[in-house]
Amino acid sequence: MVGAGASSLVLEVRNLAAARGLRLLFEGVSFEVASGESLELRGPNGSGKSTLLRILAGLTRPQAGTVKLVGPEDANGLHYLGHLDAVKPAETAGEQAQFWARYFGREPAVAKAAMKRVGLASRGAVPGRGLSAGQKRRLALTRLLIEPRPLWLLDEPTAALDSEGRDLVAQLVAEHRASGGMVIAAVHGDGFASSRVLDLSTLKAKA
Amino acid sequence: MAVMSFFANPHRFMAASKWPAWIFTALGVALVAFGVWRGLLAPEDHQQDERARMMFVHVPAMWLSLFAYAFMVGASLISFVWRHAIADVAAKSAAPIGAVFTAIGLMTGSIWGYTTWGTWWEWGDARLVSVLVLFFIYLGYIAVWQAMETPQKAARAASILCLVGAVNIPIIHFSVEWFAVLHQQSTFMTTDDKATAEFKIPMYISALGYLALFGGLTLMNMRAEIMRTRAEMLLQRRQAAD
Amino acid sequence: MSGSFAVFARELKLAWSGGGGAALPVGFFAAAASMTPFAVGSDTIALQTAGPGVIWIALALSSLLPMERLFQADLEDGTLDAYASSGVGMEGIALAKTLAHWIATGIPLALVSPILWIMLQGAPEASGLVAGAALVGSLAFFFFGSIGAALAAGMRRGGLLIALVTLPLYVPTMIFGAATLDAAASGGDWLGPLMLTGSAALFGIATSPFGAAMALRTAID
Amino acid sequence: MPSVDTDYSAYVNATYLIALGALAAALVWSAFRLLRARRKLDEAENPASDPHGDAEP
Repeated sequence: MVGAGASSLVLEVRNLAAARGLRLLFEGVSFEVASGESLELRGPNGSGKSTLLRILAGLTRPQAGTVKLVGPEDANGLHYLGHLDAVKPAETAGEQAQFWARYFGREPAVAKAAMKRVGLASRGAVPGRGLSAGQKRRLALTRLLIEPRPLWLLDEPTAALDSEGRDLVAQLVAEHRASGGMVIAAVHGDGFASSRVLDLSTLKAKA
Repeated sequence: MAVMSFFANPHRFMAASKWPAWIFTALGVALVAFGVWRGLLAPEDHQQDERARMMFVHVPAMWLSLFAYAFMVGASLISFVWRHAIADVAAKSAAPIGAVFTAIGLMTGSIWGYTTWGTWWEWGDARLVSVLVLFFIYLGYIAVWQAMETPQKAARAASILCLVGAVNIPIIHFSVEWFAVLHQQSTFMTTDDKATAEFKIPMYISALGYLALFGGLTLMNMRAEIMRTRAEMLLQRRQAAD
Repeated sequence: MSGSFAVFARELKLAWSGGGGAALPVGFFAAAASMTPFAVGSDTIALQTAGPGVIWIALALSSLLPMERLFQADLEDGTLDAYASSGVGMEGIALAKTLAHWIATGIPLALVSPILWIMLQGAPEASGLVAGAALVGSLAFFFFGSIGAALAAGMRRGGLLIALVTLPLYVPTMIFGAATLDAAASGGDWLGPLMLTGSAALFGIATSPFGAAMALRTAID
Repeated sequence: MPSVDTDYSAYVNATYLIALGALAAALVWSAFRLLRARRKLDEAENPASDPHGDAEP
């Protein structure tokens, strides 16, 4: 699934600090994630899990610290799946998958396969506003499959999903790790098999 | 240096800026007072047209409106490149002072225009009109600071607007000048050449007074801004701790 | 680059279908211009002098109208996060979105302008020039407006702020555009002002995407 | 064009009034803001008046 050179990839994070407005969320956060590993971010709401993911995705600027993806693959090989599913109400589910295929310069067939893999094959003609929260989340998951990228950043990926959906996410993560990919996910409740945990509540921002 | 750590201990700047703020302000008041005395009260020693007296207040204001914006552009560049919080505070504090100078320049220019061309507003005068557009850019800049939630986002958006404005000011000036030519309106505003030498010296002094006032008031606003942000930070931290 | 082209195609489709496409801005443009006779008086001379200017003011304001939604929708549903984290340059995305919205809304505005020109007692033979100038002018208005739109995307009610921030940037285009119509009405040299309007538009296209991209990164932060 | 010898002192005085008034207003406004900020900071830094720090700023 993932590019051949992905096996020797490492994400290096060095004493990261982040703030929301004027309040420091966390500081001195350092860790490394290598190919095949997955890291679960845990902690109560507001402890900065989403902010940390957004920093790793390059969306939010940290107060301090560095994030480096070391390896042969080009630097920004990542997918970020936030709380929002980036689903357009006016476009149909099939059109949106096709859009992302064109966006990443992939064949339309890849989009169709991804729709089938997430269980939306029969929902292609349904417009975005007609999809349930779970279906929107599955549509967002197709982006991970359409364009293979080593680093997955998932913000509560199983939110709004039924048990079958949660199994799907677990499977996708397992396959991704098996092929040398890396996953960092903010989770509540059960996480993924044999993955490390970073509990942000223990790193309470020092006063 | 990250925004957080600056507001956490801004002591170095606060200590350094304590006296200069008052000194500049006092110096500014003194020099402006001299300018007023020289311009208004000095005995009319020769057949110089009375209207030239307005130059002591109008010309320095126009200079300062541009100087203040240049200061803000410099601060925005530093904030944008080195992301130093002090630069954002400087730009945010200078904006209202710059806007006041621009307003003074426009109002006194309009009165001067009435006594010279008989109209309260001369669209043919490229300098006056482009300063009017500059005034709107000032208002937009100040509005952006109010509109954003967090200080960091507001700072970034404001510095972008300031730099975009700076790129457009020369273009606006050129197009207004071209507009004046097209509409064949009188475009002269001969403040400099008409003012004789012994007028220029006091005018420069009065301009220095404006500059000192700009420095003093901006520093005062910066100190106020830092104190208020630090207070909010301490309050938030204490609420978080409870 | 494939990313920006895909976004361009998607925006064009969405701008055209969703939200009635150009109907609202064109309606506003016509309504604003038609207010002139009530304000200036309906005799031909008054309308001919005020006409060109009013058409350009109305064109600027109706170009400003759709700006608020240019980036807001994508920011709110997470699409902007997906674009920004995918490594495709935000400059290309801003250019693609602005161009698509210009085609969907700017061109209809330009096509309607001759009708308003004739309604305001403008010389019918100058209609082609009026449409051409409006085409170039709306291009400048859209691109300068995109910076304001990107700045306002990160705010709660950014609409009015877009106008305050963007209108100073419209001054050059306004001057040259209205001058083009003046020349057209008085039969003078309209090529000069038209070229200047074109230069304003090209300047807008060349610089605005960078300003908008910086502002978008701030809005996403 | 108003003729040269009419008395402009009223206009000259008006420009000075506007300039000095605006500068004075800016000075007072800055000083007042500084005062309010200092009071807010003092209260935030040492909330002696209320041990649990829950007083409104």
